[in-house]
Amino acid sequence: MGKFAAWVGYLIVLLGLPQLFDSVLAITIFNQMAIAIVFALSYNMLLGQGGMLSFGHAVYFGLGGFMAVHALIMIEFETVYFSITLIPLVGGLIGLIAAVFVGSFSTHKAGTVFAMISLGIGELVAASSLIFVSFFGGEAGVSADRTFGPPFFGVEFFQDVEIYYLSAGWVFVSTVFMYLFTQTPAGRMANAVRDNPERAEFIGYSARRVRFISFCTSGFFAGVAGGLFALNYEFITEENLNAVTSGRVLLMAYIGGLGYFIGPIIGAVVLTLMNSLLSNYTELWMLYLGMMFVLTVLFLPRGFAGFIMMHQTAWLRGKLSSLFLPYLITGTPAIMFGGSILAAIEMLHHEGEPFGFLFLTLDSGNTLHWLALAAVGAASYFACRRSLGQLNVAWEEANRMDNPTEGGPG
Amino acid sequence: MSILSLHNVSKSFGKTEIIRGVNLDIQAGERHAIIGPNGAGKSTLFHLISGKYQLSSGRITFRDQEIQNRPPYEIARLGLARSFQVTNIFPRLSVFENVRCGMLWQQGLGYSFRHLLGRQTELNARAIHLLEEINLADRADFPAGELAYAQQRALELGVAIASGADLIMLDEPVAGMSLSEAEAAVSLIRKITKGKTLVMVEHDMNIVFDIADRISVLVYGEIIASDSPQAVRANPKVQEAYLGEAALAAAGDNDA
Amino acid sequence: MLEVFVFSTLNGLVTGLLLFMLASGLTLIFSMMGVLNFAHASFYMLGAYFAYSISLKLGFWAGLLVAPILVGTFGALVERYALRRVHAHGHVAELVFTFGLAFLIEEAVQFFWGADTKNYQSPDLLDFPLFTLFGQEFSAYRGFMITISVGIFLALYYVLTRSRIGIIIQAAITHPHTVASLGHNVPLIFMAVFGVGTGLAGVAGVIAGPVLTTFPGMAVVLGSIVFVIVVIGGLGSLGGAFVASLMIGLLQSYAIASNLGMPDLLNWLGLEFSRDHPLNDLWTLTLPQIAPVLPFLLLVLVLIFRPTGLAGKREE
Amino acid sequence: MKRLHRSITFRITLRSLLASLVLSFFGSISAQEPVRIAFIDPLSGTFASIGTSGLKQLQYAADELFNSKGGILGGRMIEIVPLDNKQSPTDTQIQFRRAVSEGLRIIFQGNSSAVANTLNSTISRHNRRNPGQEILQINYSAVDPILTNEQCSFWHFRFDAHAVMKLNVLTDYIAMNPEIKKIYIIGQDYSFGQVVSDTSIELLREKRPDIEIVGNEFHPIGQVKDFTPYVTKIVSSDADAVITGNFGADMVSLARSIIDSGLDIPIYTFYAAYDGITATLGADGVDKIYLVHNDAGNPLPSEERLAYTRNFKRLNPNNDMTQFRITNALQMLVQAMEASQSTDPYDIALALEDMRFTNMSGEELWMRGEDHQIIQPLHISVHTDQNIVVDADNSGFGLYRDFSVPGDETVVDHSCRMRRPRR
Repeated sequence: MGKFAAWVGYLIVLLGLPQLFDSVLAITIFNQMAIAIVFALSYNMLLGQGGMLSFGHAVYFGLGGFMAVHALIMIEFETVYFSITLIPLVGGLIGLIAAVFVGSFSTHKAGTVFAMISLGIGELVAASSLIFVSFFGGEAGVSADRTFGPPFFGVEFFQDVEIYYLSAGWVFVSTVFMYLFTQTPAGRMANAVRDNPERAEFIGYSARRVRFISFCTSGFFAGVAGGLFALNYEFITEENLNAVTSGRVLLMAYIGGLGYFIGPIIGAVVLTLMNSLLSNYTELWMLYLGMMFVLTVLFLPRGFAGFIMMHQTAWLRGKLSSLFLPYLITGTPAIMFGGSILAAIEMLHHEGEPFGFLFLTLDSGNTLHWLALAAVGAASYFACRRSLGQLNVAWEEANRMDNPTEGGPG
Repeated sequence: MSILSLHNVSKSFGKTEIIRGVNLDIQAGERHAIIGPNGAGKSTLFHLISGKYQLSSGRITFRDQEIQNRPPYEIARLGLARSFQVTNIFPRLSVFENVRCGMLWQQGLGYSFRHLLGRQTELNARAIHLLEEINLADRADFPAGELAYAQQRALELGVAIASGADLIMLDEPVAGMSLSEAEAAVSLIRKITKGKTLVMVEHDMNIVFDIADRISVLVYGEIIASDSPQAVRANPKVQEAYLGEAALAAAGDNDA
Repeated sequence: MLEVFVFSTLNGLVTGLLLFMLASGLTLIFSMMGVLNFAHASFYMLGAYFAYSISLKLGFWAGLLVAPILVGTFGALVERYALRRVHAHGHVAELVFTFGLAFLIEEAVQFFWGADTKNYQSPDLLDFPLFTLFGQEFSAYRGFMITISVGIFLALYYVLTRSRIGIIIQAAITHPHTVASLGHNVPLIFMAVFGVGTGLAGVAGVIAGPVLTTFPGMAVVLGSIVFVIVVIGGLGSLGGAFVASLMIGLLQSYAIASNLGMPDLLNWLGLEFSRDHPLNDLWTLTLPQIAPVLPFLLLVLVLIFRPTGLAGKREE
Repeated sequence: MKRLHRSITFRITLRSLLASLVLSFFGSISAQEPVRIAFIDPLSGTFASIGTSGLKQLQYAADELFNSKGGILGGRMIEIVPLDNKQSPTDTQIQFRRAVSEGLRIIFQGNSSAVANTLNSTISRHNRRNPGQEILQINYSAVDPILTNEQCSFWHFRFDAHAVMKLNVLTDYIAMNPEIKKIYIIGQDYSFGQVVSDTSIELLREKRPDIEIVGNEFHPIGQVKDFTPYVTKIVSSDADAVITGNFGADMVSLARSIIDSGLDIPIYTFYAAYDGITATLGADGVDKIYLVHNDAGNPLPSEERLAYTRNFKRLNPNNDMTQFRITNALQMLVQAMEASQSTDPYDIALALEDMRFTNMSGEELWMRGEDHQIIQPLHISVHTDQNIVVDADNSGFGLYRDFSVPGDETVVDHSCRMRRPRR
């Protein structure tokens, strides 16, 4: 019943968001999130569930998106006649077809071989997209108009918010299906093959076939995400199938947390926000993104979702509240330390000109500012170091086994 | 009636011939042990039968079907299950998922993505039942990688027999266990292989002579004897090649 | 035609040897640690930028000497304090980490040096044509590049096959556990190899920077090609990497030099398509047009048909 | 779904009604609210330096010419709102919608034709769907001819000459040099590179049928490590000159390789100055790089212009005034606002059409009404360190004007069939 409630909650959040924030910008960001969620979830099917590290997942997203835009054009010129609400399905089918073709030879092995093939395919498709101008439209891409299709119950999709509700529907359905996939024999065997392909073969499953199925399903949903992209932006360009997009989805899934179903959703939301909001406050947001990614890989190998799930034991024991104060004690100086590092970076960047940082105005020409910054940084660093002990103690206390033989999920 | 037959099976790695023309017949329902000194090729033989390695020459039939050089999963689907000398489970899946995965194919679920595992009440009940049999029911929801060694070995067995295969091949099932753990394992093996054919590689002679109906002795890639335990024990060739030192080896060192 | 051939060969050699300098380090690292270092070309870029900054103050030669050491040290630190930590989470985590590192280094380079191209010049000492053939100059600096690359190859070969440390490294590649049990400090060897490997990439950056322009995208341009070489050459095989480097260098050079393309093929086949044909882009494709992506085509083909690469023994 | 939709529409209508009420109320009492202009260009990432430089020039023009002199339209300041698009069409969309949601109605954008094209079609769609809330696109740099031809739009104005116009001048210049008999064309394999190739072949055939095109090469954009193999082909083709539309690192690498190989032939191009390129080419590139552009370059044509540029340099020591057309565009935009006494894009657009304007350099500019393409004098300059008053990249090297064509001679036909909105 808890699961059902979670799904209903998910649906309510999806549909409720535009009620809370309804500026054009907010809707734009929600639309981006919707696309990113489906895309990142599909990526997680490969890497998180199936153990296949891909550097070219944007290929299926992009091809799906391109075909979706072409489908919109066909609707506009009345070559075909169907509701644009089905466009994501067009993208999905193209993603699926592309994945069936590539998967037929790339899923033979996981690991490095798979990763390298995905890289090679990604580069080849990205290069082709600039060469085959008649389909891909060169660097300007192809664009279409979504409003020429037959109205969907009176909605003609003039406004982004209408597209958002459509996307939200697709996101919900896609999420449900991707979740259900993990509960099927094919989905579960994907986990098994990820863990131990050899053993999977000895219980009757071809590791290659299992990977192939995951790969194709993942390609399908990546294509659906591409279709959503086409609907939302009404154009698509080669950047949507090149290495940058492939890298971004890897970042999303990894930062969110690979091993958990909700991980990529978290990652998609966080990265979308960073991409669209942080970039307005600092030109260095890509640097921060890189730092965040590397730090996540180093210190939170299971991503944000893993960090949240770490507290499951304490939560189940009802001791989560006992962690609040220790977190506050260590967290405050930690945040201050991070903040002073960021301030230092920004000061280096804004050489010779004052700039606003949070509620302060900093000037790199002012030695006093540097000294103050160094003092805050050093003080918070030591405060953070010193308080780590009490956090550890509290953590141990909250997670201590009542029964020593009983291990908890780590 | 023989369920598994090897005809002139050979295997070379480069220039080294590891298995040299092995002939072997396993009768349906028997408990057959393969013994031999270190490096005799026992594990290699297992790998050849189960499809992990390709044969250099020869023929293997299982229930009158040729299975040599077919991929492991096809062989497994025919009803030939095996365990591994080094624990070989799905470490991040739960214990329950491990055995349930072992059951999926024979359940006819295949690569389906239309069935929800949660709805397979009968399958899940059987998985729980199997966990009870191997005494892991209380660990059902733990990641398999976090189990204690003996428990992992038990799970290894559980995954092997989960499919309900008729022929079960166990590669040193009690290697590395303490005496009491080994005893428990042996009785477990007895219990879960009831009514099935068992082929096992084992170093511990007490266990071998305890369990096996028939014993084959593999020395330098050749079967030098295949007979009842008493006859093998009495065989001078075997004594010369193997049993003399077996007393030393019996403490349970590992096959290379 | 001959002149094009001769110069294409020379160009291919220069590129190929440069690629090998990167690929050799990457191969060494891969053989030892089993991880493909995605950020390898980023160390190459760091080499160029460090050398650029040093050359402003102390001249090119100081840069050539100091920059690789700096890069190598940085590489060793990355291994010691980051990669070793990630190692516990498996190869995928390592690959992802180096991927993130490559991303971070590119951003950091833009932060410290800016996004525009840097005026990193070759030394005046080598600013003369080595020889002129068919009216085209072959600059002394390119000769210098070849010399350095070949020198490094020979030195590497000597160290790996003749010296004690080389023998330990070779053994550690194939039997890491045995080497550890023999009492060698394998983590230290790892760190050293990572440092040397990245240092080699640094050397490549120092000498390539002036010719191939020093800009923040230089790692991306080369990065995946080096990957391709290591994979095609056979993961972990130094000889394979050498052959593959030259092969890729020459392949690209010849592909650019040739004027062949689909039109010729169609001509030969006696086919003709109008310009309005939907596949017109395909029918007008020429080899020089796709030369830079040929390695990726080769990569995919090799991986499909011979996943161990040209000279590789083991998979994964 | 249907009900949901209706409720949304209702809410939107109500909201916009309220908003317009509020706006008109405050609008009447606060006539001094600033005129806000969005600047959408790369401010982070690989192309950040070019975008940032453009932003500084626009900001400078606004401050120097208007804000410091009491503002426009009777005292309103110009506020530039920078929006970072990372030179990505997708991010441009996001920033476009941010601009819309913040009520910005005028967008400056210049870098990358791909971005300009997608922005153009986005704005057309937006304006069609949201009458009364139209957005105006001030394109100060993207040169894809399509923008003022097949895809021309009432809401788009271009303040730079497009590629064909520039090539027209460039080929005129080449045609004047009788020593050039063989030309090699090389470019990035994308639309601009293709336009450069096709157009120069066509124009040269017209102007100098005796010139032989000995090479017509495309290479993938941003993928080439080493241009030497291409240069080998250029050498063996015996070319007397090279035409290329390359930009960024591809331009620098190509020029460096040509120079390094000892090939002493001129390179005719578009984007081979500033942003580190001039410094990198340095002494090696002297008298070899010729580029066509709309700025007069050295010597600066007027005292006013010189003072304006020097002052910019004083305020931004690490930047150059690379795109004087930004100033032209802002001045003309303001003139249109003043003429129509409005900041509404429709009124501005009408006032801009066929506007004639004399810029700070004393040049005559004409915004052709039929296709919204600026007509202005074009110049060919050479990379040198002789007679450089205002250098580039603080390197002592810069561009020296060698050849100029008055605006009316740069005119080329257009195929624009503009759809004008009715009001």
